[in-house]
Amino acid sequence: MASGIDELRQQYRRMLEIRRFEEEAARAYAMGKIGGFLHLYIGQEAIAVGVASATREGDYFFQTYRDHGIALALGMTLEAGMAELFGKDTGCSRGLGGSMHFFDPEVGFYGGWGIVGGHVAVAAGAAFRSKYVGDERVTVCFFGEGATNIGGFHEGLSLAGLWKLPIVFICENNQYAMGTPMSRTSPLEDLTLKAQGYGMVGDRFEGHDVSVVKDRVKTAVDRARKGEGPTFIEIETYRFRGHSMSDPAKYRSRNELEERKKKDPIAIVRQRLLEAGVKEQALLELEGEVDDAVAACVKHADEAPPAEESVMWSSVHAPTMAVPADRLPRGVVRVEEGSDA
Amino acid sequence: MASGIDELRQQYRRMLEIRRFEEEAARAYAMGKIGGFLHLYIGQEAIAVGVASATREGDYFFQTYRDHGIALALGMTLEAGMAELFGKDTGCSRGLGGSMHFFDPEVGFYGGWGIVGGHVAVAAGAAFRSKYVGDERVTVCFFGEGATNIGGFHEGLSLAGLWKLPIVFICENNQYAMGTPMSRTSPLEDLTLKAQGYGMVGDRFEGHDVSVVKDRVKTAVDRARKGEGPTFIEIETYRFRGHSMSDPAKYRSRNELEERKKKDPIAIVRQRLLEAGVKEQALLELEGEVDDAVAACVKHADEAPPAEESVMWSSVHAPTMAVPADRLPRGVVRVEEGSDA
Amino acid sequence: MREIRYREAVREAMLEEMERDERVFLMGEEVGHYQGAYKVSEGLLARFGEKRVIDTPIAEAGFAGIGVGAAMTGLRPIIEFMTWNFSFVAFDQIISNAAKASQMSGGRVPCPIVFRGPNGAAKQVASQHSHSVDPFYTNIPGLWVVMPSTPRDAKGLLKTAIREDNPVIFLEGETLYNVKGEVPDVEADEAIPFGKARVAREGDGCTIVAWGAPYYVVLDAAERLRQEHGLECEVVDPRTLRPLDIETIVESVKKTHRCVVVHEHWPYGGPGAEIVDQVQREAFDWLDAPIERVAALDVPMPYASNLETLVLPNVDRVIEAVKRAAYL
Amino acid sequence: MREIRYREAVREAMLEEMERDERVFLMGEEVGHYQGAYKVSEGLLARFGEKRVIDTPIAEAGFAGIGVGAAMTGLRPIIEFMTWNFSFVAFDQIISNAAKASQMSGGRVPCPIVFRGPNGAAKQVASQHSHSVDPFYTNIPGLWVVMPSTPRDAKGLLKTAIREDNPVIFLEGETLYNVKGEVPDVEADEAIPFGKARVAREGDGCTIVAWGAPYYVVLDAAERLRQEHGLECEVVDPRTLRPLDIETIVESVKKTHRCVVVHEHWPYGGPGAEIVDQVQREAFDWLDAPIERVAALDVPMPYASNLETLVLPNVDRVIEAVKRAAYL
Ligand SMILES: Cc1ncc(C[n+]2csc(CCOP(=O)(O)OP(=O)(O)O)c2C)c(N)n1
Ligand SMILES: Cc1ncc(C[n+]2csc(CCOP(=O)(O)OP(=O)(O)O)c2C)c(N)n1
Ligand SMILES: [Mg+2]
Ligand SMILES: [Mg+2]
Repeated sequence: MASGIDELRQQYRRMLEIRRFEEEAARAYAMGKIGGFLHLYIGQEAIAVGVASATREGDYFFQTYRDHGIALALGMTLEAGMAELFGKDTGCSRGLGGSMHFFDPEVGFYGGWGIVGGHVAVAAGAAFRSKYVGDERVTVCFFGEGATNIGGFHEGLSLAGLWKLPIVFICENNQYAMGTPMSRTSPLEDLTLKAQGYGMVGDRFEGHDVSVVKDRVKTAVDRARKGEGPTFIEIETYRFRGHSMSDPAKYRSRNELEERKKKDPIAIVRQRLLEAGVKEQALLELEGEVDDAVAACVKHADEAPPAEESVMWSSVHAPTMAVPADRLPRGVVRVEEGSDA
Repeated sequence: MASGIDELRQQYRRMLEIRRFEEEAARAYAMGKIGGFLHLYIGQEAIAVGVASATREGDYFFQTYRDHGIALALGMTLEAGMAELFGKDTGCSRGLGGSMHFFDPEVGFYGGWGIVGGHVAVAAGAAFRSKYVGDERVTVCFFGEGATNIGGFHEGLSLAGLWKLPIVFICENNQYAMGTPMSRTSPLEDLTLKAQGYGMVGDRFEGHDVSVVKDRVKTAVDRARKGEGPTFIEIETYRFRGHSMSDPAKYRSRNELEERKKKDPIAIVRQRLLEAGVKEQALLELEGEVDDAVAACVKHADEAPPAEESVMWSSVHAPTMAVPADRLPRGVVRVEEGSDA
Repeated sequence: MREIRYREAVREAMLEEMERDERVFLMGEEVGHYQGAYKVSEGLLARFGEKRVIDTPIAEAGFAGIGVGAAMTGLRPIIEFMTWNFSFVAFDQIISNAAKASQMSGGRVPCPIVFRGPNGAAKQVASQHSHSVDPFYTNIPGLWVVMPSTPRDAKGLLKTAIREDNPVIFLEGETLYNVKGEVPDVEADEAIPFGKARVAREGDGCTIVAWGAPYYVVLDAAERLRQEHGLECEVVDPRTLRPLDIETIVESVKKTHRCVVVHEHWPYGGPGAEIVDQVQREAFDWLDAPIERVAALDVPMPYASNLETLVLPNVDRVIEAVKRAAYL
Repeated sequence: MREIRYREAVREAMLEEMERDERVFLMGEEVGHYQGAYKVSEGLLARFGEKRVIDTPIAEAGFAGIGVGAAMTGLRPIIEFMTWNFSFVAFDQIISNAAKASQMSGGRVPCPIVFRGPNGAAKQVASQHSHSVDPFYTNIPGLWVVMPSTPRDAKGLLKTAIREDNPVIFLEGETLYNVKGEVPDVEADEAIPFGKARVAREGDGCTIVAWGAPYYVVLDAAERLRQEHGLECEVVDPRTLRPLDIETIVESVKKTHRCVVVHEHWPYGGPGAEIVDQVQREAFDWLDAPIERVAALDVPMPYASNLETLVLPNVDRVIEAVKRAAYL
């Protein structure tokens, strides 16, 4: 990653891409081009982009259904994302996954999971692999504050803590689980009080500043990479939209929302760029490019061929390489240290 | 409960009953009169009896499969217990439950559960009931240290902590989960470090002295009864036998076992009675009575009629009182505050 | 009779039973302040307060277990799964605890509890959110499994479920909440008994057994079969899958000599296969053709709308199956 | 060929595949230091070390999930459930994650994982520990479900399972571990393909389909039927329940004209009903009698030995069913 002002500019571009991508997705949803559940990440972009900046190629990432942000932050193409939302064959999951199940192993993104808590141990499994093959990949696992009461969270953290797996757990505390504020689901205000129960380091901070996110997460990522075990991070944030498209978010006041919007992570980084001497004109150009890119991805998604029935069938089971012994080379398959396995 | 020396004598009797009951059960198992799994509580008796002394009639108790101790401590008859082990109709679960599934609602004992962690939330449900109807019943839920990594534990404690349910969680840390010492399953030595993650008070102590158990548990029970919320207690203990009858317990040294047997809770309380001036002769008499009672329960179990096929069928579903509306009195069923519901 | 929606029917049943019996409470995610993810519990919090309409954290195994414990000690919980997909994290609570409590205590501790929520595919919610759970729960003795297709059945069966002294798995059609239908007045207090199928349409050409969303697909198919082929199908809705009213189905097959079973759950096993099994045995000498089945295709549900449409049972597939069964 | 026990056959398959492929590891409760609760993994820790034979805490959903994640990123986990009863707390990991990963990623992320352990009733372990889980997992597309009855099948099928690039549910008979049988030498490296039933006994009087513990009950019954009634039964063991080799079963039924399906799982649904469903359709014109089924009785398993004996399928019940099917 570039450093200083260049990095910030890149982060700004990424955050803006995510924002515009989702704004267009919301529009397409209203037009009926996207169906099912659509959970927007708008307001939380500094976290995904900060985390992407704090990690490196080869690392693994697991997210909930609120997954557009991190997938794009990692470098998945806008086309692959929008086509997925449109249920098209060129989508990142070939139209079979939809919004909740983005997958792009090429950028390290392993989904896109719909069951609260269900992916936490799965992420720990990727970290287990790193330890097993002895490479230095780190896994980052995101979830909401609403996930901290469920068994999957507990078991994933318990095993990761016990085995000192190279993983960073990031709890994006956006204050609500659907319509429920955390005050109604936890006796704690500070969720990192749970960390020591897993023999883990905890960290907690606000997530509207992409640079802060990057730095704090990097500390944890480095710790994991050095084999010093997992970290449980709680990042305070806020989603500007409803839980999903069907949620009018009546459970919070207009005031609260407006107050929070003052900390819009995108406005903050834009302001910082200006303060650092980047010209308004340069930003406008960048923004125009982003608009164009997003418009292009919508056009692509619109025109792409629909998801294919043949893929629906053929992907249920991976074509197995395991064939009866007589047709198998008898050699032993070895895992190279640090290889892709 | 009686106080002072009388109470101690009663506790001694109960502990001894449990010990002898299980010794006879082990013998009957070897003779093929008992089948399936048989998990003995030998070595841990001070906990069950201490807890029974710290609670009162009407309270609810939930235990794992290692459940003979608490059931008998609460006053379930030896006959009902032994007949259950023998698979007889006069057993506490009419021969359908066996060793792992003792039930005796009359003494507040609600099982006897075989899935690790599975009964923790169920116990919280009984505590929820107390809060719902507004009576002062307290629930005590036991489990092993091996259960603290599983989702059921986490969800049960999370909900109890959130809703401040009148419940005491007692983790009987007997050092092993089957063949696995806790050092291989937890990065913690002190499990009560988990308590604050549930917004709960924690307490931790050794469990070979029945009086200590009673006092410390009573504090937690009182807290629950006053509506001040649940407590997570870890009690250090040791099982003198294998995990179940099929386990030779090779994973621990003879030395370790001998060392631990020096803290036999039954020997300790006997010694204390002597020191308090109870005559050896009186104790021998009491011990003879216990032997007779246990012998009688074995005889009963031997002679009792086998479990009945009709009960096997009729108990799958409780005979429902819900009948179609036209045959129902239209009155409203009211829950009396503090009633049995 | 009034016309109300399936959603309201479910709500009315809960409301009336909660008024009738203070031991009944509703617990689940977003059931209170949010009024239910599908607005099924609208108004109940206002009516009964936070004591009896309880919003939970996301911890299905936990609150299902709380329900079991409360039921064992004398309350009568209604536990809502936001959708039945989320019951899988609570599967053990249902199979090992709720279904077993009565029997493994030798009948000493009954467990009167209702687990309810929407079942089956909605629209494009993809593979993790589109399960028909009927095959899992119908297999388990100790449970009753109910899946009403109409508002009237939804209300009447849910009232019975709440009065039952045993665990009931109550499966609502995720796509049926807006269906309107006639429902008796509140005064009628209709509680529909378990184990009684309903003949929704009479005919002698072919028996079609269906429940849930496919029930409506079948009604459409039956109409088209009459118009296009002059074939009068008899449509039987089991209403409760466990206990299963096989008598009514067999009686119908003895009349029509043909049978097609249509359901949304995956093809392998489940009530679909169970019905075939029992019918071929009870009506062997009456059957003029093999019993056919129409099910969801045997794949995890894809997101794309064009594929989802393929996967779910549709009118054409039902018609084809009936034509095979009726040698048309 | 050598004679070895079913337990050793399972162990050999793991050992050989672990030697063959370093990506394969074994994880579960007590699989290492304790050598397995049923001693199935005896010696594996010594041979492969703690890196590849991993004792876990009691956290089935957790280590099943770890397995899924490891499989998705290139390893080939064998996850042992101490018994399949404990898979219910990990049910969601299997149905929502393992079975879906490949398809919901559009085929981009396969999940080569084996879940294995003992299935079915042991002796008097009562209701929470006596489940036959076949009906739950066979319903789910994305999984293969295997249940070997003999040592040879156990070894050969487990080797195939471990080489498979997809999630496999491998059900071992809890009461079969001591069964002895012929197994090819190690050099033969026999991997038995999925989807091929085995005809265990030939005959033209009645087809009996059976797997798991009841397979042996059926062999005894078949022998008695020959001796007492001169009826030669053909016994077909599906070996893999998903994929199901219905062709071999149907072929047999076309020869015998009669069919009885015997299994330990509860009667409602499951592979038992599925086989009936498919046979009545594929062999309708060949069937001379309704297809019969023998299953566990429809109750949670009672502890008492006298009742457990009643609940499980036994020789008498099989003989009765065959007599009904054969009009004897
Ligand atoms: C086990 C399970 N229960 C319920 C749901 C329904 N559900 C989806 S998202 C959600 C709220 C999650 O909130 P949080 O964890 O805070 O994440 P956020 O949506 O705020 O990012 C719920 C209840 C689910 N997907 N899985
Ligand atoms: C979910 C689940 N997994 C595994 C088992 C098998 N099992 C029974 S007891 C036990 C060990 C439990 O140890 P601990 O919790 O310390 O209790 P203890 O037996 O020492 O009293 C295990 C693994 C089970 N019953 N349930
Ligand atoms: Mg949230
Ligand atoms: Mg222990």
